[in-house]
Amino acid sequence: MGTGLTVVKCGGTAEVRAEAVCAGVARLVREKRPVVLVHGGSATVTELAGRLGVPLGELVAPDGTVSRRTDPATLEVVTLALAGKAKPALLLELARFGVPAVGLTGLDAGLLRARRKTALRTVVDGRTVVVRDDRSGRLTSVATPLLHALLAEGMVPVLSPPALAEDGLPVNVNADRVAAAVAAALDASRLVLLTGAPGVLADSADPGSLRARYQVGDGRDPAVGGGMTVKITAAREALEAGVGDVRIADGRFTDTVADALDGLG
Amino acid sequence: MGTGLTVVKCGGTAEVRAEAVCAGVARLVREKRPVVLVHGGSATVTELAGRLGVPLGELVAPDGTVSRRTDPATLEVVTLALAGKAKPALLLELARFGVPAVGLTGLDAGLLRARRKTALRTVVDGRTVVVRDDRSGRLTSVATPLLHALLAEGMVPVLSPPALAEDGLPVNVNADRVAAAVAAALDASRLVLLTGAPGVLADSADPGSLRARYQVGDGRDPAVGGGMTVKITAAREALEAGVGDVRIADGRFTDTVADALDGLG
Amino acid sequence: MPTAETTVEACPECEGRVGVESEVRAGEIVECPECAAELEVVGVSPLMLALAPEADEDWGE
Amino acid sequence: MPTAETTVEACPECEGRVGVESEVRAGEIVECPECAAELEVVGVSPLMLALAPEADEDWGE
Ligand SMILES: [Zn+2]
Ligand SMILES: [Zn+2]
Repeated sequence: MGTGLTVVKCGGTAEVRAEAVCAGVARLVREKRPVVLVHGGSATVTELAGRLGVPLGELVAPDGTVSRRTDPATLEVVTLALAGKAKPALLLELARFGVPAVGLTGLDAGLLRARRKTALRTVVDGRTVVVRDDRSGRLTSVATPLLHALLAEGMVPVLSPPALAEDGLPVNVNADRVAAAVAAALDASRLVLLTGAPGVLADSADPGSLRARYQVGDGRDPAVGGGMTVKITAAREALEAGVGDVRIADGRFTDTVADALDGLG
Repeated sequence: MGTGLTVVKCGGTAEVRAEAVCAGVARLVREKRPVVLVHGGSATVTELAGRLGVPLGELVAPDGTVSRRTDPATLEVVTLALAGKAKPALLLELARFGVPAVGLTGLDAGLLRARRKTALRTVVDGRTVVVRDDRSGRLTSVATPLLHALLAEGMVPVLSPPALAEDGLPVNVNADRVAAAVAAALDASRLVLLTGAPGVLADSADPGSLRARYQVGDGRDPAVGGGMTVKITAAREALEAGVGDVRIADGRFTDTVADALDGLG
Repeated sequence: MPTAETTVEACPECEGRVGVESEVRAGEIVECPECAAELEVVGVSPLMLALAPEADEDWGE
Repeated sequence: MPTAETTVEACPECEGRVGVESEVRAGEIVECPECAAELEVVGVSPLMLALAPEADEDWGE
């Protein structure tokens, strides 16, 4: 059965239509369906880093996986961008739709705990090097009391990284996997991962290669790349945790967002 | 009688010791006394404005009152600084003390509503000029359901500006008066306004002129100036609303903070 | 009589004559010499006057 | 045999000889040619090797 709860993740790319997402959330709220909204904000991070003169780097793992280099200066920008800009913008948009929304990060009431990645490997000039000061982490737990209390009031938690690491300082975590972990922890009925691309792509450079039904297997799918790999991983984690309905949907259009949020059985 | 609730405002000046404030809050929490923490962050605003190259201006009212010019660029910096930097720093410090704290602004669940000051007067080169695009406002209401829900869970709301204006956009509001209004709305037993100065001063340039007991009268006291004027106003508002115990205390020292938060009858 | 550097416009409150210096700026508050109404310069070229908005209390942060 | 540009240090796992180029940087991962252990260059002058930390999965944002 499940709780009737929907967890929605809207991406950090500029393309995802915040207005469509908020309209969809508002509709669920009007129907008295509980919702948690999880968000990233990579476009805001990039913009703010530029204005603050903080260079953004990447880590290229030996297997080719590219991730954001989160040195302490970047973590500060990430926190400013998510908590101080992307989240207030979403709260304003939700307020316009009459949704009582509450902005949260993993630092609130122990919500998101993570293990800091204390030794990352990156390839520089063909050499593999260990990076020890990165402030990115892997989610280890979701504390549910605050989320339950807000949902009981009919409010919509609006949640983003950072999370709290064992050393008492923040770490960035992947927002898709936050959404999956929250859906699992709250026994959600549905997880919707909105992207700036049309559904699950086999080739992210070719939107025509959309696969209508993606079978979540037990290994990484080499035909799925880029940010979509993370979404597939997050989707698998949620499915394995018992979330019955996991959707990866195009967040760029009002109707695809509405479809993805609609018709919960 | 009252609710046993303490509302603490810690100032935005760099001098107020966040660690002492959080230690005091933690003690109240251990004693199962409910607490709301309200904060500003003017030092953080100034620092971030400098890094972003946003010039900070002032408005000088015809009566000589000086206030921050909050043009739209400054409001963005204020929101970034409060929600994205000062608040996460307080949440981390409270987490170190084991306090389950939840960061909020007036944009969460309609918490703080304000009337935007649509026509401010400022004196420029001896001429009085109307400023119409300022995004500062005067608090008009505090919504209590979210605060009650968090307090019922034993959590500490950590609240700051901005507030939501009638036009659906944020406005900056004075954090001391937010604290007073929250204390009034929640029927608090005590309001503690912490400053970067020793108690209520008659002359802010002369800490020796401390008056141990300040009688709140019915007019503005010409002997009290600067940021202290606002604190006196806020204190008066809280007293008039029935908050029995209002203190303006030195936030720079662990013991004065502890004293101010201690011994609720 | 207004000097050469002064423009005259009718007071929107009493229709009295209000003289305004040529270097006046938009948004500036002037007082009507006849009815003492506070007037805002809402346009400078041509000069336009309107009743000034109520002074809004402000306390700073 | 190591060339002139190579420094040799004992492998902390098998005590075998590990040759490292002189332009090696701190943090770099090298492999022991004898036991295939992954070793981290924890110091360059003098050269110091330690067992490399486990590779930490990373998924980016
Ligand atoms: Zn007149
Ligand atoms: Zn070896």
